[in-house]
Amino acid sequence: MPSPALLVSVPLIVAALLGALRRLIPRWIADLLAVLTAGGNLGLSCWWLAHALERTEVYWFGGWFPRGRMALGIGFTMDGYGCGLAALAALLTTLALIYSWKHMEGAGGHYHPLMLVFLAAMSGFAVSGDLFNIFVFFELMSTAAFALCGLKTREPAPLAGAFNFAVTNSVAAFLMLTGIALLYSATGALNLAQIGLALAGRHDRLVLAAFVFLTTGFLVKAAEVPFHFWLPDAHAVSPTSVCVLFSGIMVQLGLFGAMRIYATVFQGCFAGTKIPWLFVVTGAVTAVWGAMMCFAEHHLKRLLAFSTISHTGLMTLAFGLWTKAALAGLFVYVVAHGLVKAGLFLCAGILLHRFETMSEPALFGRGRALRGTAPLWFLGGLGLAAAPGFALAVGESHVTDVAPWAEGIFFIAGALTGAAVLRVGFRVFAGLGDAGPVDRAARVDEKPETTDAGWRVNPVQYVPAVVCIGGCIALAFWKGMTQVAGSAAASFMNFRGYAHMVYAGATVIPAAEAHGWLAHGWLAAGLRALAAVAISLWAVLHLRVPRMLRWPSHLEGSMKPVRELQSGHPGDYVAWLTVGCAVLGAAAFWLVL
Amino acid sequence: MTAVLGVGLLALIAVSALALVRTDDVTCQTMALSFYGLLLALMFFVFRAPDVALAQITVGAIALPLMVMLAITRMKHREARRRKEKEPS
Amino acid sequence: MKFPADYPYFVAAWILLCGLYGIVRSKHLVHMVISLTVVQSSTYVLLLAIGFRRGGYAPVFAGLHTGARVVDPIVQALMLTDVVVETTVVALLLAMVVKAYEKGGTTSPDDLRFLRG
Amino acid sequence: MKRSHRLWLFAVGALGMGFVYCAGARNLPPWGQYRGPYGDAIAQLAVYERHTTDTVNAVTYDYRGFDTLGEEFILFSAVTGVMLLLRPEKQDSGGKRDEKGGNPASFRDRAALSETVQMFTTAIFGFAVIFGIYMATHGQLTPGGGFQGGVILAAAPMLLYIAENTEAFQRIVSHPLVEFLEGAGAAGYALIGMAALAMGAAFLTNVIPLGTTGDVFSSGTIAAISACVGVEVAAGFTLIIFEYLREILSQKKNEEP
Repeated sequence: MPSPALLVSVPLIVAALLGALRRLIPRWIADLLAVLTAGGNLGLSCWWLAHALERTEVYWFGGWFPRGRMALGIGFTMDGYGCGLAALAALLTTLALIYSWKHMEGAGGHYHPLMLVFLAAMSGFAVSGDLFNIFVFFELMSTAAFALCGLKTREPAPLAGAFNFAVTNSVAAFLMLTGIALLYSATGALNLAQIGLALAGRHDRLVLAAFVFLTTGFLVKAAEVPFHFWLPDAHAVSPTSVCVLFSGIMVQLGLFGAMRIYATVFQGCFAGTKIPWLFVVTGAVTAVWGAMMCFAEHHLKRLLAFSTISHTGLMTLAFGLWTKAALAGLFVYVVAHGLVKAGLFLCAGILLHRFETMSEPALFGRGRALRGTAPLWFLGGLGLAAAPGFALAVGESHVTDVAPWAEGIFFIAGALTGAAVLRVGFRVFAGLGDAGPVDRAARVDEKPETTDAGWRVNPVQYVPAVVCIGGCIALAFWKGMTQVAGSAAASFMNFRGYAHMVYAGATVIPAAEAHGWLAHGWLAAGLRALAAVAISLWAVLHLRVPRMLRWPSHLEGSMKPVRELQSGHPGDYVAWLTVGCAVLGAAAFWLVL
Repeated sequence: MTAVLGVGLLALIAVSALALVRTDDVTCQTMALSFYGLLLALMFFVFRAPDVALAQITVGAIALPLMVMLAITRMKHREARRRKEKEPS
Repeated sequence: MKFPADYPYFVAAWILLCGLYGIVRSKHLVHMVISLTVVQSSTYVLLLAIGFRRGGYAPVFAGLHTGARVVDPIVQALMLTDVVVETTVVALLLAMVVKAYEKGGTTSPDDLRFLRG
Repeated sequence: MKRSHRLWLFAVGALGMGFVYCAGARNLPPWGQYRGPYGDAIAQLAVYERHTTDTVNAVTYDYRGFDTLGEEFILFSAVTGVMLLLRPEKQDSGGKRDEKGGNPASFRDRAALSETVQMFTTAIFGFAVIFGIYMATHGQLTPGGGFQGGVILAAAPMLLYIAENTEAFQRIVSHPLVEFLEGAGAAGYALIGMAALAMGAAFLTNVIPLGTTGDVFSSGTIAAISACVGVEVAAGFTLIIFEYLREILSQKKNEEP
């Protein structure tokens, strides 16, 4: 049995050695080593995922097994959900590293160590079973992410974006630590299972305050309204390969942190209360808000960033439903969304590489030459709309099976984000209609990541995008996916099983059924895809329809007062963060006390 | 004894935290930060945390203000150079 | 003198709000970074307060018999990590500030708003 | 958003947040009445099982050593980030060019300090080095440890800078070895953990025989890990200081005739 410690230690060791010897190691060896390490992580986490379908195990670092009911050391809990997300993180890192083969020549050999540290942090975060250890990996993830975000130091915009990102996320981390301290004082434990057992049934003000601070911390990472302001700033300026990881997995891991804490620590406290509805409402608001902002954007990376906010909102909604089917659907949705979003960012990266701009009006009609990228981009747009044939639709159908009313939110978010991407596709790759409005955000300048940009696209750069989009389609037709998701969700929700695993070393997982496609999903998915195509064409060809019917282009151009909130000032973001935390606290107190 | 010292120190820390964020001049603030770091270290000693106190003295009272000073120096230095380049000589 | 029951927790809350207030009112990026360290220091006060035991010794058994009442060593280990996190975040943020000044020519968060809308 | 609007918005949020915080804290055990079992158990076990007298270090480097591994890499990635952000501009175009901070050419400041101060500071340099090493290796016995010792070691070259022995300062801090040590220290920690794996035990299990409690070599891997951390922290902070000073140093050198 391979040791789970390798998931974290191998990337860290390779990162440290690459950093120590960066002057001596030629670039291609660094590339190769990094890709191999990330690939190794992928293999290892897939092995553990397969294992977790039958048995979930716990791994104690330093051999410090619990004495009686007390955990002495730190444990990794290798359950399906965590291993699945670790596998997704490793897959996306591998693809991002392949995409950036020979890129970032100016980074002086610091790029690979940071990427590998980032990977190790994400893997550890996904499977850790210790509250403070989760905080450590949260910080490790953040530190590597801050540095990677400010990689392009030649313009001031990336530095401003990285600064906003760092300030808001650091505040979030300190709020989390406050919550951890409160829980430690209440229970005298840091192990999740032990805290959960000690708190069971208790829902006083102390537990509520800890819940509010911890959840705020994680929701900042998950970019929920009103904690989301940092995300577009950070995405618009990061290198493409880093965007893939930010949007594809890091934000979702933030949500997963909130889920993990809820499933282990707070599930027993809040059973029978309406606390999960906090997540449903937050998620629904975020999904709609993000979708509207996404459609109003004309900077490609910012547009994709807002679609990430919208889709993470949908995921939060699914989490708040808190049933096995919804969590299984969520699992499929996270994986599928990660792949599609990564594919779209990689296509945007190819556009950036070729034309050295990310502005939709500036790119108008210029994409005709890129025959390979266009179909990928359009498929990605349909994928975001969760069209039939994409795994997102499978996940969505499992969620709406539980809550049919959520179909409306999924429809708005999917149709608008898909339409925004398709609109860009029609304008850039087909040169349809006019160039679209020029707004301030679209004028943010961006330099490509390589020195030979502008004239040549390395064929290797297409491979990851093809794998991503193709993978998302293939997943939709693989019935085993829903089985994996079902089993992962069942064991994730089962706190008793989790605690048994922690104290007894392992738990046997009952096999889940494979559901595959749910029939009603086809209809909704088809309607959504049609709506996305219709809205995008409507927006692109708005001059040819009567003035009365031009509402998609109004949505595209007239969000001014709302967009002003996205002010680029870290002080504003922290003020919103405080307000969000207060609202969350007020709602939690009101629901429980 | 510990209680008196602790209550007093905490009050002092609470006051200086506010003073620290109300100081607008950055150079003054660096000095205040150093003082604030020392206060925290003192509190760690009083509350029986010598390990953390040592770390806090080395980091909070020395390394952090040093880094801030270095950053400010570097910015001033860059400004001086920029001004010199602008001057027609 | 008795130990007032909730006093250090309220001080920690106060320091947290002070730090956030500093970030929100900041007109200088370095000022903002220092305010962030104030936010961080609130977690020190909280952790230290919850691990403290009346009449307890420091958890160092160099000159102590092994059965002695000591304060909690766990929170102190957590605080050590916290100290390191603080330094590293500050180092990274200051590097961003310096570079942003060199590229954008400003240290005011009001003028460093290249990303809007 | 206008500044006044922002402050009002914050005031509303802070009121709510402070209320949640204080309401929660009211339910905490009263100050000074620690009751958690975790810390007490560790305080008892560490002396017997790990032969350490400073239990905080036993927690930091053994019971919760995996946290500290993460923490060391937080430092590692922050140092890498600082080097990345503050790297000299020329390097942006051609990555393969060597970016060393220049040879430590001989130069001296004209307005020198008094010789007494210089002598004194140089003497403290020696003490700082010795004290740093002592602290990094005796963490398991007395307060201190790799991290604290490392910071003191990193402060030693700064003393040279203050003593205006800029040449020696630059020779130390711009040496490629510093960068190597920083990575090697971080990797060393993880490799000590891997050694246990190779022997069939769990990651970061102690594999070095324990000595007599109270002795420097009493506690197995704790001392080794502490030393690795010390090396990494010292090198890391030195690198950060050098990156901030690089520009000023190179300019000083150019101004010298």
